[in-house]
Amino acid sequence: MEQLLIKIGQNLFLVFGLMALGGAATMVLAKNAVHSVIGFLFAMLSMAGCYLTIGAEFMGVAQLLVYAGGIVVLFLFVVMLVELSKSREKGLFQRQTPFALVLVVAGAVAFVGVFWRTIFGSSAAEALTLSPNLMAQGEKLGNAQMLSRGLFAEYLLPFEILSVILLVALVGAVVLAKTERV
Amino acid sequence: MPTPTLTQSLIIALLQAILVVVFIFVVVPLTLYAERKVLGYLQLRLGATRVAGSLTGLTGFVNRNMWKLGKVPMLSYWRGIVMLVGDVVKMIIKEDILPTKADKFVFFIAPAISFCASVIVFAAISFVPGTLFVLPKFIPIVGGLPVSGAVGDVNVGLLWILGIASVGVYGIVLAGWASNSKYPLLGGLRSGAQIVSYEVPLTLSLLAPVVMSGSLQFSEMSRSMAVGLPYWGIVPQFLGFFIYLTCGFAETNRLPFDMPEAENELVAGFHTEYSGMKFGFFYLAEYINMTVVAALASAFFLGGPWLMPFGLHGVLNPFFTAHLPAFLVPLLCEPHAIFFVVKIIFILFVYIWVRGTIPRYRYDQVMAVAWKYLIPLTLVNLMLAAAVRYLTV
Amino acid sequence: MGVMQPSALEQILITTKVEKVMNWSRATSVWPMTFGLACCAIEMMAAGAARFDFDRFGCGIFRATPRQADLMIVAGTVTYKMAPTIKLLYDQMPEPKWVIAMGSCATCGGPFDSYHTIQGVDKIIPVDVYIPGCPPRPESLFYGFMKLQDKIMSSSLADRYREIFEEVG
Amino acid sequence: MKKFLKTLIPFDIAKGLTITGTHFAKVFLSANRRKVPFHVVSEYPEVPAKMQPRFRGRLQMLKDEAGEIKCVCCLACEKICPTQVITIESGKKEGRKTKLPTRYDFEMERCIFCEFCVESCGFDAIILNHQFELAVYNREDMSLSMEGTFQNMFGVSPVAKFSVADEEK
Repeated sequence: MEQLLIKIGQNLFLVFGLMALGGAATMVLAKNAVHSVIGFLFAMLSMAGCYLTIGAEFMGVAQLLVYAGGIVVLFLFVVMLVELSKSREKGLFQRQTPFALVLVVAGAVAFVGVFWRTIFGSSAAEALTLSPNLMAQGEKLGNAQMLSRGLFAEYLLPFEILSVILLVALVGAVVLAKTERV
Repeated sequence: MPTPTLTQSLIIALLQAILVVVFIFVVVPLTLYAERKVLGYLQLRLGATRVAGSLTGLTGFVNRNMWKLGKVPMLSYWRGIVMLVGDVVKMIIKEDILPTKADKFVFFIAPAISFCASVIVFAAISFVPGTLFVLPKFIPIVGGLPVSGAVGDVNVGLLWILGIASVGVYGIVLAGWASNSKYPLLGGLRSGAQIVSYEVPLTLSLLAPVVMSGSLQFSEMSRSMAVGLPYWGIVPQFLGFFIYLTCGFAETNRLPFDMPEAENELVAGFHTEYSGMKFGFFYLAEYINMTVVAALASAFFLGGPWLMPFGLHGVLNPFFTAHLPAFLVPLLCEPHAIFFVVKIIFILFVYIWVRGTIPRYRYDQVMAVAWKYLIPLTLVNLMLAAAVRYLTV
Repeated sequence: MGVMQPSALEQILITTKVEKVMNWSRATSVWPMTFGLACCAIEMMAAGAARFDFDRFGCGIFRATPRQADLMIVAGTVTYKMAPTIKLLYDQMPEPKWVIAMGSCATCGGPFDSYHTIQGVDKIIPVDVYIPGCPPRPESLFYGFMKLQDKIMSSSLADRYREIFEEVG
Repeated sequence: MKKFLKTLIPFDIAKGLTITGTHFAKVFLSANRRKVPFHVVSEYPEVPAKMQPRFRGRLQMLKDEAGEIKCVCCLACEKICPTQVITIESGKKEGRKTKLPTRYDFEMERCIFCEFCVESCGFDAIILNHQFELAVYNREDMSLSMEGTFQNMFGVSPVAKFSVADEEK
């Protein structure tokens, strides 16, 4: 009993990861759009659990707050008001299927290749360790502080570029919506 | 003190969870009863005073004879307290209707999400710092181990609470959608928009005391409140406290911001199609959320959970420990859960008070209050708090 | 008198029967539906307001939706146009449910003995308590409500099911 | 700017809260001590309800000192009744000059308590008494006549155990 519990406790990350996978599978496979949003939510919650098990409490809670609390709600909002039972939209999605399949296969091959090389390849040791600079700071600093150090000192440029890309996407969405209405 | 093994700590965690649930099931019906009574008193009414068949049986016999003698029976105006038992039992044995065209899975899961989210929030609220009580030795596995005052006093307690509370909105939105009916859908949409937009000023207003005390942890917060801030967080954070309360009303869907269940426009909002105990779970969740908001307010603004008001603990504690009889010392001296509970009760009273006083807002007004007034104000407030922190520390 | 007086023993002892507890809890928290048709509804609102205070009986929580209500107070004239709606609302209420016909119009059509009014709401839904009056005072409503509570307290599950299944046949 | 400041400093909300808060404190302190209750509730089932002198309750036939029915069957009440709830059959009795009702039926369920019958009566033979506790379980109980033990035209009908009014007698 004790041993089993300890084993589960050690592999909680795996448990949560499997739950996240299950949620993601539900999201893809569910016929009803709202059910797939619920699957997505479940996946997001399990990811937060993953973060919590590896000691990144701040990340986990931020995941909960931003993704589970904010973004999926907006998804749900849109999905609730969209009715996918109309034949026109269904046809649209079905026509896309072959192209999408090709893209998915290509993406999967690339992903598996990268994954294989990172974990089992020669440079695995380097890829799987954090920068020693950050590690040393993490010893004495708190979780949130370490994260902010990483974001705003170590990787400032990628972070800013990412936010600019998000901004561009936002502006683009606004432009698209605007032109349609006029 | 021995380090508990994993099994033991799991059992203790289970015990704590049961304690939390018991606390909820004591506090929530009492709040319900208080709502009836206080709302009545605010409107010069009496609220619940009679239970069914109160003129028969022993109490009825006593009461009737007292009335005949021209006297008011002792329990006359408080008899309604039995009514909450009646409410709960009735709701459990009521028929549970599942609409034919409802989405059965989502319809079933929505109240569960709502209820579970509000209960899980309680995990991070600690009633007493450190040990609540030590289990007696004769209990087989977990004898002699301490039970701490919170299920988990995580170092990101505030964020944890906010995160889980924001998951609670799914209960409402999904309930609205799953009923497959117009009014619930509208109620769900409204509540989604309202809660998402009020979460911003709520979080920002809570950040100001966090900036001033420098920690997200509950116990740390109250410790700094005892030393650093001038006694109560409400004194430097006057504006923040009121913004927080307003957002708390909106987050828990209470009047004057009861947009999701607007009885005047949308039959009963998101739970129109729910009956029996499923509706009861929404009801419970609303009151638990109220309690959580009250607990947060007492932790962040009303001088930390376990301290006496106005910094009196520094003056009175030595006096108490020296002069009071021994059994009263743990009750009145620091740390005491009593003041925490008293503060929670006060905030709950304020909830009902405001409900009995202020009329409802229109929906666009609700949104305008959030985006045009509260968010700029909280930003200013946060800047001020940061400036004070920068200058003093 | 039609009502049995409880004996002294019954007044003192708390009889522990599950059915009694269930009946008591049902009678204690009867939540009526916000539902008014005509002038009687005004008296019903007055009964809910501060002077008369329906909340004292534990039924101050007027639920707007039939799914959460136990009691339907048919307060006012039931026209033929309104009748299907009333029937629908009654069917939407979950068991156990009760109906009070308040006022002459709901009881028997009242002064409107004509082509547009149903002569008594008991033609479409079963009624438990009739309150005459045009409109009845709030006190009359309270008296009728207490009679209903009495009925709930003395009702039994077996009778209820017999009623339902005999209807179905 | 002025509007913004007005929204920012909610004096009106504070005023409202003060008023209701005072009410709460006053009722809270005075509710259980009967001296001067601050609340406005007339606690009907516990405290007997006071009816105004012109309150129109149930129709009642009067008898004179000798125990004779005052009614002389002039049918004025039957004719003037807007809802036609009074039915009178006249008869003769030995030793009485005027006619005597052998049947006086009153369908209370349809009565709208307008008091036209009492106003039209030239012999003061009927009144509307002050009884308001009229709720019944069956519609048949509301058709009153000169016979009948539970309810008849001659007296205030006995009410069930909830009424304090009947305990005072």
